[in-house]
Amino acid sequence: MSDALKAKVTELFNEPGCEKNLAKGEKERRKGCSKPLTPGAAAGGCAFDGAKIALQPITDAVHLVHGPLACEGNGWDNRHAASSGPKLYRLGATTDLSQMDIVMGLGEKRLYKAIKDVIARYAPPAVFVYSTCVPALTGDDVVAVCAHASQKLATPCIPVNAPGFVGGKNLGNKLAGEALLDYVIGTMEPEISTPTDINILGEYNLSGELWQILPLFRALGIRVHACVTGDARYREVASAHRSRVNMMVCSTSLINVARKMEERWGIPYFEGSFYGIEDTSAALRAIAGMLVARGAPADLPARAEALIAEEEARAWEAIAPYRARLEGKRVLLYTGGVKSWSIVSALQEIGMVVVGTSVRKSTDNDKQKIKDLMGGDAHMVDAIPPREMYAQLRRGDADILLSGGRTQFVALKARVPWLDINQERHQAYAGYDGMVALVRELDRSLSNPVWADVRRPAPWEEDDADAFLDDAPFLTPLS
Amino acid sequence: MSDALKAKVTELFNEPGCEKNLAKGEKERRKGCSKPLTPGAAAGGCAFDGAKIALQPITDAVHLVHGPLACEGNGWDNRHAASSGPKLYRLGATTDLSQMDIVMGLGEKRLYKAIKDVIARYAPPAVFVYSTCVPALTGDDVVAVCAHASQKLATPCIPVNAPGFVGGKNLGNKLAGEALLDYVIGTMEPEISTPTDINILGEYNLSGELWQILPLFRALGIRVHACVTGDARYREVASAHRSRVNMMVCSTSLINVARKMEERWGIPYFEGSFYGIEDTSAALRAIAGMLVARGAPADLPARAEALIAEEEARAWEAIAPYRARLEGKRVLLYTGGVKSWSIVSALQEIGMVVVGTSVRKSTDNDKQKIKDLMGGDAHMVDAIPPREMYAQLRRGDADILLSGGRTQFVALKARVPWLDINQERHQAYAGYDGMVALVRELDRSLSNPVWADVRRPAPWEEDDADAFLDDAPFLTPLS
Amino acid sequence: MATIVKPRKAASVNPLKSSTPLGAALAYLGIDGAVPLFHGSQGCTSFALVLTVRHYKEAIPLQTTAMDEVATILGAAGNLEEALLNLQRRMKPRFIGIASTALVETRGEDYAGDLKLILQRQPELADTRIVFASTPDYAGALEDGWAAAVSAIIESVVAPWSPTVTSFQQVNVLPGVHQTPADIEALRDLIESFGLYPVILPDLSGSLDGHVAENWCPTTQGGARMEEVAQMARAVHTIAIGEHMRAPADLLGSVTGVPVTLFPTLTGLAANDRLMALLSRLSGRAVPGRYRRQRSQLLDAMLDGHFHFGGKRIAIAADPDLLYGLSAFFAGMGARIVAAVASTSNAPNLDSIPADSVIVGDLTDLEDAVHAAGGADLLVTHSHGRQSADRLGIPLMRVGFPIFDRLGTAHAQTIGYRGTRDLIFRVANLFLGQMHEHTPDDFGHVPSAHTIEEIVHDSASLAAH
Amino acid sequence: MATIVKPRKAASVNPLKSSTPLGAALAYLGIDGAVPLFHGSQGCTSFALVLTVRHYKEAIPLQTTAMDEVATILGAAGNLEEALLNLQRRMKPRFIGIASTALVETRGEDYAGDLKLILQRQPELADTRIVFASTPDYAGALEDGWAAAVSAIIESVVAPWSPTVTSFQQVNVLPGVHQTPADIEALRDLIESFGLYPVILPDLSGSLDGHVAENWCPTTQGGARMEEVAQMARAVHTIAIGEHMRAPADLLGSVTGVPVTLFPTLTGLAANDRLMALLSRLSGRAVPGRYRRQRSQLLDAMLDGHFHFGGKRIAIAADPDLLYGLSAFFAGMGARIVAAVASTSNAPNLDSIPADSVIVGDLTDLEDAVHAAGGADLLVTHSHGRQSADRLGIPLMRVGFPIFDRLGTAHAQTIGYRGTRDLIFRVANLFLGQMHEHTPDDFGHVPSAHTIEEIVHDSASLAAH
Repeated sequence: MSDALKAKVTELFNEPGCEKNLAKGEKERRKGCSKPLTPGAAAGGCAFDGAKIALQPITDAVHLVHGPLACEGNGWDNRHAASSGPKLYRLGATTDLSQMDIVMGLGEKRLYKAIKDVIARYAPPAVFVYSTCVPALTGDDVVAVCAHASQKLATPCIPVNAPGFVGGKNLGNKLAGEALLDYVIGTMEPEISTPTDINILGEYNLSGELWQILPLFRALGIRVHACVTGDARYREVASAHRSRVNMMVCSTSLINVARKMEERWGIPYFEGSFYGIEDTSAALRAIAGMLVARGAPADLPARAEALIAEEEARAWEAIAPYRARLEGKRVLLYTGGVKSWSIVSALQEIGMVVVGTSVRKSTDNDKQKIKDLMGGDAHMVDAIPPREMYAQLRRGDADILLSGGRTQFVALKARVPWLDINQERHQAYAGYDGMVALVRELDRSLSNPVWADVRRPAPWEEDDADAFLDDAPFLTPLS
Repeated sequence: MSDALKAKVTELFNEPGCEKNLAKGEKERRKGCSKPLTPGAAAGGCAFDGAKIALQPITDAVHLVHGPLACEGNGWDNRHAASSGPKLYRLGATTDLSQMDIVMGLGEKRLYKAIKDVIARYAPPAVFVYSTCVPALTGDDVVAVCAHASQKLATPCIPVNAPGFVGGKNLGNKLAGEALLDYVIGTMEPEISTPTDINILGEYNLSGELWQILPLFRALGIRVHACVTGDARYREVASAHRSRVNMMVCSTSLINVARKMEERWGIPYFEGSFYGIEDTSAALRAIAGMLVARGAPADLPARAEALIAEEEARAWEAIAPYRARLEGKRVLLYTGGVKSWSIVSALQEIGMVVVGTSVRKSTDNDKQKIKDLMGGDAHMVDAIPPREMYAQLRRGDADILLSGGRTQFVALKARVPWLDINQERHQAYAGYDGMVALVRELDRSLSNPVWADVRRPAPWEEDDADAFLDDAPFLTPLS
Repeated sequence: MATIVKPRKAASVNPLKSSTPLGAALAYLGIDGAVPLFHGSQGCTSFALVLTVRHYKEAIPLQTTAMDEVATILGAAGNLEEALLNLQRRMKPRFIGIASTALVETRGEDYAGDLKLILQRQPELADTRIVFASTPDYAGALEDGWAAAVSAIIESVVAPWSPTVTSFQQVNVLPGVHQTPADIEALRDLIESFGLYPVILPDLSGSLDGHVAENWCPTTQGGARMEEVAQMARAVHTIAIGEHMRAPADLLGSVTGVPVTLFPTLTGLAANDRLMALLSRLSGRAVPGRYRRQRSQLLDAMLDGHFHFGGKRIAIAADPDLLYGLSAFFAGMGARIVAAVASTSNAPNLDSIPADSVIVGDLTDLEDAVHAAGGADLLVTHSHGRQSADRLGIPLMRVGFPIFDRLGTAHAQTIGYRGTRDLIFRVANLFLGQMHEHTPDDFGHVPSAHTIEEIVHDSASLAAH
Repeated sequence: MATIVKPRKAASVNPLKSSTPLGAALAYLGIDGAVPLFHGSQGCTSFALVLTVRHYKEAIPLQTTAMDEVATILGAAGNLEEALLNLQRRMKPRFIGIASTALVETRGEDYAGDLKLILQRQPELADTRIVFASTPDYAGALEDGWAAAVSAIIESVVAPWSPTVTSFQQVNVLPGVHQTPADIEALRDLIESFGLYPVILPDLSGSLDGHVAENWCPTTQGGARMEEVAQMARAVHTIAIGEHMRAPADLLGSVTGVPVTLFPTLTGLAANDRLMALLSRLSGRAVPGRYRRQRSQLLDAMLDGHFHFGGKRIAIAADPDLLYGLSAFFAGMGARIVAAVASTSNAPNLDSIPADSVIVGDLTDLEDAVHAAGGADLLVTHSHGRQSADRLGIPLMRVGFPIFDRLGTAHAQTIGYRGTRDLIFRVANLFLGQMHEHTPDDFGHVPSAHTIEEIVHDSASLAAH
């Protein structure tokens, strides 16, 4: 690890904006956020993966991965970060290092040539260059190559120094944020700006969720100048320093960006979420208030309240028909744990029973909220091993599992409904409409007759196979 | 059969324009054209089918079949008569007579209501109403219903009286022509006309063949006012009497229309074909000459010659690369026999050997041309029973069969290439480009390596099964 | 329970039905060495022949008594006799299946009686099994013709039970017109795997499975053999598929005394569980491992596939039994049947189709129903539905008869655990193929925007960093 | 003979390759009770795992030694040992297949030696069969990893021939990475139908065929059993599929003395005729009727299908053996391969691909080649080709790995008479689905028009009749 990278990582582990860090003692903090991985019992993506997740949604840039094939070859084209225009970000570009490149130390040369090639062919406004484990190990100086290329090729080339072996996805997110802070944000001026410009940090427009939110802002006369990085153009991010307020979605991701933007450009930030009706309203209120403090029209909070009232009413009305169908249904909520209380609250509002919610990555604040909501911590669970979760589901401890893709097949093989709330899902669940969509999907999943069918015992599992033969109308003996 | 229909049929059997009739003695002529069918050994469509083929290409009309289900239900949507605009002709509309309708004699009432319904829903410029066997047998007066409907509903309703049992497709074509003569042609004036307006009779724009020809006419400043009936609009056909010349494609089909249009409106006609380079050129020459006689600019024939020279050269140049590949390949030509000599001549031009050509429906004139081309009548064949044709092909008497769909599987099951030249084919073969397309398709079919593959004996058919195992590179024994 | 709606229309536009005699012809084509013969005008045969060839991509032996006007008026027996004799001489069929048409039925003679007299008169025909079914086009559709032909065969071929009949491990199968050759082949394999011997009537799996024989044959090659059909009384059980096979099944039951089980559909998990239980009981054997594995694969397909069915809006038009089976399949996977159109109303279970209403009608009714329902995600019907699908702008899944614009139809299996599994994949992949990248327009509700005062900056200038 | 073109490019844009260790993992997944283990950073495993899950729609047991930077620099043996012990405790696998990655290979330790020491040290691991394959990402692709893993298994598991080995009616099969579980299942059925006993290595048909088991299992369930693999010397013959299996096949041949036949492809009539002849000779039995029928059905499909292939322009990108087999298939049906891209050049038969040239490259090379060729009618590659197909405006036929946007991939069969038949229908139907009604614009050559003098008449007036 280069010294620069080492310093970055240490700095991130001390990130004062991080709620988790704040709760830790000095010594604990120095250990850093990432738990050391257990060989043979690890799961999850690496820092490179996290960095790519955070930056690739910049739609008009080329994202070039410097490393041997697997890093990009096995991983490209795998998410639904949507674009309203450019498609360049969907290219899977890699230096695809060969044995020769590595043995002969040709990595830097190859990288420079690769940058040159993609600029010549695609003429992007910028190239993000991701370092990976092998060039980090062999000591390729990606920062220097990028600096050289930026100058020679008159195109910003941003080094993203987050090789996989330095840690997990979350660290990668933050290292991506550092790259933005070091090389991108503040390097251009916006074409236009308004007194109500805001940035949203850590929202990636998965399945178009940003587009569920933007109309709300537009209705309030708030302009999202840059979403970092969902459906972003390079220039928007580069000129994000002129916005009045930063909203940080999902605290663990880009907290460093929010805090340092405040430090450098005096942009206040707050943390909020667009998952759940209550959270969406809270976020709108917070932004309105902060913008007024930064010079926006004084009627903004009042208009926000009016919109909130209207939208909440509309959402609850849309949800109402499902309530009777969903009431009493038992949910096992198995997310990363971040902000899961906002979903808990929403599920409870429609009468569902949350039988368990994972708090693996929850902050103490999160946990307290869950305790308040659920009347104690009885239902807070940490990691559940797949075999145990399968057993719980198979014996009917829950009617549905809400989780990311990793546990999808635990639920399905246990013949229990599963709703995808991970990054690869195709449904958008943000804002008021997103909550309605979530409820509709819950109902769609729970009411699917396929569950009764797949739980039916096979004829050879029944004591009385003949039972299968007395079941009209499927078997109608004649005469 | 109504007396009117009986009279029509008799008249058609005496059609003085028909080359075949002219060659017959008085007594023979009175017997009519259609041979009586042999029960248990008949094949081919009925008069209704023929009438529908001839009229359905009028694209903006509704074609309504009065009868029980099968006549339309089993037959609609089965041809590739193409439209450059309206799609109404593709509807399959039928009165779908029920037992009740027939027993209670409700056919006429139902028909009137059906006409009313389709006019109300689709607002066509005209409705063609086809009678079929059952209403003909029960005596529904389709003519009267159509007259009544035309008046009441202010939309021309044209009775097409060609029930299946009066004869075959060819008779049906002619009865369709009679319907046009009695109810359509001459009933409207064209919006515009030119001194070089012509009609093409008996061209149905199958697979868009008309569009292979129209550019040639446009290049000569000749305007095809009405194609009867390929890609036609009702009004074009209704005002076809203002054209200067009629070209009749495929003599046996609409000869009555051509002759009677000459009788009524003095429009001269000639018979020609767009299959083959020679025939296409001859047709262009003939039209140019006739149009000049009818007042077209005197330079038309010279321009026609120039175009012919240019197009023939272009076609032969396009065909040239195939000549080496096709030379000496043996063709069995099994068409209806109409004008097959023009294809024979074309195939011979590119060096193919015609080992047989069917003359089932050929005129004496046709036969003479074939004799001239092929040096005698040795290769003229009448109907070949499938079993015999299979044997011929299986033992390799020909390299390829050109025929209509009926013998498709005789060739394929004999593992011999087959080229579709029937009405259901998807390829267009008219004009110069069409001939090039035909040659390209011949080559494509003959050069397909699949033939060698399917003729390969199965392992269990070989005396020496081990032969299969010594055939590198498919079996590479190691070590 | 679905309401049955029969629109009062004088014109059927874009028919859903194929004709009744054509259904009979298809059944006759499932007999070995057969030639079906339409008693009617040549056109009746020609249309049916062309359509069947387009569906199966095979030469089809279908003949006509070639009734012309004179014969129709003077009497048809002569043409029938001549046709039989000509067929016999030209093709040497072992079986001739006659189907009447609207034309001769409207005339209303006693064709069955005629046939009896002809057979008495013509010793040449003695070695050919000749069967007659009354199938006027003006009543019913494909299913009715198929069932009538099967009943006619049972009536005239099956030897009634007598004390001399020794039953053995035989199972009779009466498939419906909606089973493909692949379905039949799968069913035969299944029955055989229990050590039982299937006798299938009709059996398209031998005759219309698309194969290349070593010689030209003017009749069908493969299919049910009459010697076996004659011995159906020897079976321990009869399995019939589809409500339209109830009448033939009843008839067979009464002739032979063999107990009958009718499966309304063999698509779906539950129906096949019941089939397995039945075969297991009949044979006294356990369900073979292969089928246990297939069931488990079906479960997996249901689990993986249900995501793509949930909430989908399906419009189906088909003959009643196919409509029933497919509707139940789609609904069972979580889709909604927003439009259901049956070709005929001659079916007792139309009202158990999982839809609000079932229209007895044509493809225009289907289109209208889709519009009335506010759209659909998928159209499910035969190839003629392509025009409707184009107009509606939704994909078409081709099922039933005719399918003339796709290959391999005979090999598509939709029954059994495996057939159901493949059907799930087929539908899910169809929907997956329609999936698109999200765009801002995907999100409907947009409150009106509030004006923002804009400050214009230098274009693309670099900030002082 | 095709020219092999290797573009000199610094950046691969839109990779065609999946990684070498992933190929090894897929092979290990074809072993019963197995867990594949990547020796590398957690990201290597995570990407491979996600991709494999997306392809198979199954939980995939794939683990990592979770190398962090410190371990990478200080030495990896500790992580490997810890990983093996943890795996053993948590999952109780009967088999662990280790695949190295670029990360640890760049470091360049003696991992095989490390492993030996670990196994000596840790009696806990005695009951688990542990195999190591060197599969750095920077060399080769899927095929190479798969073959390396199979070789590693043969090397460490198969008992060499000795005089005590009694051969019996066993046939070994070494399928390539391009065979689906359905292919393997078909092959097993075929071999068994000759009375021979197949031992298949690896065998995905048991483990990745998409089924629902009765209990949760953290390892693979189903697949090749090591007890049988150990006895491969008992076979009378070994069948290997694809050139990339030549090295493992050679190795197996030299270890066991069992003669080997390598089939470059098992798609197509000729290849399967040869397979039938081989099995017939090995077993001394005639080819069963079922397969004779299937051959005849394939002939029919070739005859009916060739119309839709003739003259079609195909662009294919795939791993070498899949590329070879599919190119030969398309060309054999009369299509033209206008662009062929192979993922790697480690294949001896690239030059026998029926195309003018074969590019070793990525999907961008494929797109460029299609443009250079003046367009194509069909793109044939894995799911990542969807972006290229969109840009080119032509349909995509998904083949190989990964296929993440369709279901049922494991059940798609492309080998054998039947698999070839189904492949023909699939392609033909894809083209049929693209067919459109003719329009005037379909006809290219248009000579320039000559002006005509027009006379305007009353609009729509009726003529005096």
